[in-house]
Amino acid sequence: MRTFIARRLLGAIPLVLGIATLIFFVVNLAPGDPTARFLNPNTSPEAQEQVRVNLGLDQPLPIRYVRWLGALAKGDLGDSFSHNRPVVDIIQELLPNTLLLSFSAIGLAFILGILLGILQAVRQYSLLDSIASMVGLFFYSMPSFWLALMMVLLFSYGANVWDWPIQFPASDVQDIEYAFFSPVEKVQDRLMHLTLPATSLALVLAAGIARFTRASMLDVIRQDFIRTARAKGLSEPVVIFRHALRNALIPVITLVGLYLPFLFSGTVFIETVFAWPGMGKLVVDSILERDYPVVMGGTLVFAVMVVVGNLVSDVLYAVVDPRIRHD
Amino acid sequence: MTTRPDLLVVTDLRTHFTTEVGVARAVDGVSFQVGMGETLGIVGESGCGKTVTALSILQLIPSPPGEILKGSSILFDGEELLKAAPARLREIRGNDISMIFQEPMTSLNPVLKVGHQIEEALRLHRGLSKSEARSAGVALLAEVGISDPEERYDCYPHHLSGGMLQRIMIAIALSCEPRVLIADEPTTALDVTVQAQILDLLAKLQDRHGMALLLITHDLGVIAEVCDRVVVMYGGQIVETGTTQDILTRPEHPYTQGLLASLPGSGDRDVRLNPIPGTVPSPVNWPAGCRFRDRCPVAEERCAESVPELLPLSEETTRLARCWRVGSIGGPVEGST
Amino acid sequence: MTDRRRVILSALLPGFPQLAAGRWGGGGLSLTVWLAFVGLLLTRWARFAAGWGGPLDHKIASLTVVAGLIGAWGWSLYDVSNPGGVKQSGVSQWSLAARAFRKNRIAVAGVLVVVWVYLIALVTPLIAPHDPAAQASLLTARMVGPGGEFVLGTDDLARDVLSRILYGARISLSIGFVAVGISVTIGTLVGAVSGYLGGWVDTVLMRFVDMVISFPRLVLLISLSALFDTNSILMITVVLGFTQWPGTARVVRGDVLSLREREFIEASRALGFSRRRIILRHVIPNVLSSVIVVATLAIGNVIVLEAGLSFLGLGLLPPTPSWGSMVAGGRDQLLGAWWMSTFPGLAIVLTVVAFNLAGEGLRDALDPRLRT
Amino acid sequence: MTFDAEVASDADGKSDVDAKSFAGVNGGSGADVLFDVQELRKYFPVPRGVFGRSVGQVRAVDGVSFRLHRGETLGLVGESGCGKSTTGRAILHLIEPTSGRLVYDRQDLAELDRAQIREFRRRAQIVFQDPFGSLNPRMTVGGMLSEVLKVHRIGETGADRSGRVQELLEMVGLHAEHAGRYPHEFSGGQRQRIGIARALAVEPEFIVCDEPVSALDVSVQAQVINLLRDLQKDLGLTYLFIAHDLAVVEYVSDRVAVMYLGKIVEMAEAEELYGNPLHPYTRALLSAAPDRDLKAGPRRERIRLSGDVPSPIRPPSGCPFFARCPHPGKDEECETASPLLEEKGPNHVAACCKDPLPRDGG
Repeated sequence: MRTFIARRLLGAIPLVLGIATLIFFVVNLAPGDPTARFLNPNTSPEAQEQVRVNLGLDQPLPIRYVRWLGALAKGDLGDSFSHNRPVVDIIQELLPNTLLLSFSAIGLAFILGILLGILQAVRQYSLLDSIASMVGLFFYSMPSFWLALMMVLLFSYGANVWDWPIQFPASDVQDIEYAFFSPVEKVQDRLMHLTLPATSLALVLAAGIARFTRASMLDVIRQDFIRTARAKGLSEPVVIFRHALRNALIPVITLVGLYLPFLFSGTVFIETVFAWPGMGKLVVDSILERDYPVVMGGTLVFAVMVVVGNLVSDVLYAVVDPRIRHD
Repeated sequence: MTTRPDLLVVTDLRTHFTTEVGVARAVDGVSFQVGMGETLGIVGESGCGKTVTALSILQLIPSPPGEILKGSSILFDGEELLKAAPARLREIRGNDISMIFQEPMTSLNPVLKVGHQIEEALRLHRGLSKSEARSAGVALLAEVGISDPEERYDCYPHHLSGGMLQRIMIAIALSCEPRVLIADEPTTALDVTVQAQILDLLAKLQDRHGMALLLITHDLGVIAEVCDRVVVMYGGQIVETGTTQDILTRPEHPYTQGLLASLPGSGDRDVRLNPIPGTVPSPVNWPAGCRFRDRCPVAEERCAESVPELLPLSEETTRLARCWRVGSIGGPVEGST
Repeated sequence: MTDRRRVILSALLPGFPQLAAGRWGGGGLSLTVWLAFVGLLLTRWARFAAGWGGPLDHKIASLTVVAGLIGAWGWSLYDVSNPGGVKQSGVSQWSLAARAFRKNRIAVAGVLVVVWVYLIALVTPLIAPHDPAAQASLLTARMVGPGGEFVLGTDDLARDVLSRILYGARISLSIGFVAVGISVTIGTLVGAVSGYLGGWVDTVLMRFVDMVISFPRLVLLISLSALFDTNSILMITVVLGFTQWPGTARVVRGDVLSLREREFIEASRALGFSRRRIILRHVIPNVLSSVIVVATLAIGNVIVLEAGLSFLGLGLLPPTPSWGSMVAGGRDQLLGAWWMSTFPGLAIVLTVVAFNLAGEGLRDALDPRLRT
Repeated sequence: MTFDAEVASDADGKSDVDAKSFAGVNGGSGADVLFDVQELRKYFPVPRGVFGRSVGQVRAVDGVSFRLHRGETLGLVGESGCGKSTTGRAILHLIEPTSGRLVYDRQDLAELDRAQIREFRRRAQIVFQDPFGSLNPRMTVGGMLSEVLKVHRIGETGADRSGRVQELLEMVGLHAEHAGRYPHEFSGGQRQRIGIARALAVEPEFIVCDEPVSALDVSVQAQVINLLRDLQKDLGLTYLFIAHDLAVVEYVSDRVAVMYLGKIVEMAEAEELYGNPLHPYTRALLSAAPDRDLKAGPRRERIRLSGDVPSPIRPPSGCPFFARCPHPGKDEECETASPLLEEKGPNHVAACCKDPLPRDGG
């Protein structure tokens, strides 16, 4: 098992390196001048040049690439053009918010999706199955930003207008008066702020997971060893939960890895809609501001998270499926 | 032939499947009995309904699309299984009647250790504790001829060979000392040398435990090796029954005769094989009358209209064939072998 | 019903005899097309006639109406006069799949919706109640609720939401169609070559695919679309097309790998067929069904992505009536004019659901595992 | 069939040249040798390790030699994984052999250029086991057959070709109107006939039959066997008939070779091999086959093998059969020295260091 993880880790290194290279060249070869926003048309050529030198843009591309990689190896992502702070600091500040959002969303999505998928598979062809399939397909086809807006419309603004007992805040991670809250209130407040963004993000994923789980479960239920289990006289719950479920969930685990890119794409929208100070919003804003170091750093963090997520799902796969283990 | 009390009596079993193109009458009025300690073989080509018959006994037919029709009866030791409550049925499965299947590689759960899969039935039906079940399970592995049973006990199925897995399937099936063992093509997926091992093992275990064995196969050689009596199936129906000796040496039904003539026998290489022409019709539309008519070398006009019930060939009621020629002539059909 | 009456009936109401016979895929389509387009001619004759001399999209719209009418009429008559579709030759995998597909009512409904969305997009100039860019009086017609003169209300610039949604359909659908065309072509070629050749070619290509797939798609898209300064329909289509193919390549490669092991491919090699012939005549036709499924599902995906980019302000910019930017435009008016975001979003959902239904229906119908 | 015994009496049977000499024993030299297979090996890499590099090899075929004579059928039997199918594919160059010399009609296959390989493909064909996987599901039967004709430029016009397609279909017992149908519209036996027609389309002289009947029901199996035998008689075909069913192989073959763990362990004329098996494995194999001939009186004593076939990744260094061998005389020599095929009877070779035991009651 340990060698398996080591092998996968080793394999991930070239992947991350490749991604870093891709990011660097996509960002730096693209047209558009990052210095433009610092200068007005009247700036003298010497001053313009000075800005370029300050930003390190006077060097040829290969040298900048090597420098950037060298700094990267030391954990240095450079300084932001627009914030005048190290990119690492900005990321350190915002990453926890994004992780909180993503982890709650993916957790919620898997719990909801798997439960619904199993229920549908066990009650195949029932009314519940068809309704859940249809509703699931709608959520599955929904742009998450629109779902988020609709959630805000209903559970924040609408709830306010119609005087519903619970009204969720529509923006930010915590209340303005957060600092003055008691610990219990603090937890409550964080949860309230988390609910809408996490649910909007989770529902779209959950719909996909439910569809996949249902298909996988139906596939397993048809297999020979399920017949063997029934022939032994095992009760239906035992057959389903001990014999079918684990086999059905093995392919679902790969979804963790597959869905991460979607999840992080989703956070970009959700963070924008809910003014959630996180990585997604940071990257979008930095692109609009041509803040290359932040764009590169932020994108790299996302990509690394996806790679790590894939790694985790591979390892989980090996843990759950004895056939994969190489010991 | 000794008379043994009938343990399992199947009467007029009909199992149909709803498919897109119509109702497939996979098993269509099958009746037979298995006595204590007896080995009954069911033989036939693919699509003849032999496996569906086996699965119907324990009601392991996926439903929908499968359905056992009203009027069918499966008596186990006098008890009607088709009317048994689901809980009672589960008590019987794996305990009084157990089953082994064709593909040992896919018939065991790939993510559970084989030991666990042996224990399950023991703990469920015998109420053994975990440690009791383990020692019983290890003993079972030893009994079915697995070396290093302690070690194998903690293996996952993918670590073991097909022959080994089939032994484990047999161990699971035997764990609660069933009175009937249904073996559905137990050696088809295995190599000849391993097949011989498994057949020997089944015969030995049957001697030791005195259970009834219902062996389903397409291989007449396997039948010859282990069975006392044989049921030959074609088109969802029984076409002939009798002792193994009778069926293999004096087949009466044209289908059985054709089946035997199709086999490359030992020796004579210069004699052309005499295969049955054509192919098995679809279970969705069996021909009217005798279902073998289209392929039968001796079919007559009346065969297109109707087909007899199983007719006795002599006073012995165990020797039956579903063919007009048997009834009218009152003796064996002229052999085509 | 006698044959003669059926012919007459199908001349008057194309598709009705087929619909009555339970074939509501083809029947329903031609009947609805016939009724709708006849109705359109009756109510919008002036616009239709003017279309021939108008701008290109207007010409196309008028042409679509004529073609739709002739198509529905001709198909129905042809179908009625050739009952049963007597065929001597065998039943191909495609016709088997078509047969299976027709039985899947929900999927057929999905295809009907897809076709209708395309038709609507084509005839939009004839049916849109207002000019999508025209502003009504900002004093009286700004953010008017649904109902009344403006069926789905107006936005903060007093433009008709319905008309903008109709025009937006053309943009979303063409972007979806062309981008998927690009990505499926690249993906199929890369996948087939990678899978069939194997070796280092395969390793290199698949490493690259891994890399692209590990990228959060949207982050890549935003980098590309923002950095390339592309707010044009062409550029966004190209960017979407060129970032979508790795998924297709993976699917195709997987199919090719399993095909390569099939004995009929081995038989082709044993018969001395050239590699080119094997790939073109034996491998590609057998991966085509998965490609079709992937493509259908990908169109929905691309439509959502395009809407997302426009929502973030990185795709098509406001004057262009794109569904995504319409949702974005309504975001700040959520409290005062909920319809501004809601209806364009619903349009996206409806279209994507239809594509997904059609795609999943195709997958079920084309799945060879379900047949022998 | 004539055998010449040029090296048969060579006392020094275990030298390097032994492989060649045994081939001399089994295949007469001269004009009637169609295919000469010498020391064929096919190792498959086992990919593992960090960068997928190979950490071992599966020795699927490990030094197989035989000669095929024009018009004969050589049966190749063995249990699953013994390398018989790999042998069949490797001699046709469908998979590249690791080593070995393949001489077809006095032409070394390794020296052929592309055009000559094409010519070879016209002369040597294969029929596969799986009637479901061996036909392209998206082509009609007629399309499949005429494609072959077109590629090999058989027939001038389209009409020529469709006439030839009809001929082929009728030759394998199908009808001309079947040409327009797709594979899924046929039963397993009919599909196997189509596979045979496709192989025959190029008018080959040699066909590898790779388990052609094992997926079929008994009655259909007999139809296909009859067809193969008739075709052989009418067209003068040479077969390499690969199967695991001993009775089928005995019925169709003139000579039979038994394979175990990538090697041929015994080879002789069919009657001789079945009547007087010399290798302990052959004996065990034959006695394991269920005997349906109840008329033949009491069953003979069976030899039951214990255990499973060893892994071909790490084959035993000595006799591959050592671990399971029931021969009472087996000793250290068997464990360490790999036995070579040597002549043990008239035109009868076996790879066993020990003298065969007398057969009891056989």
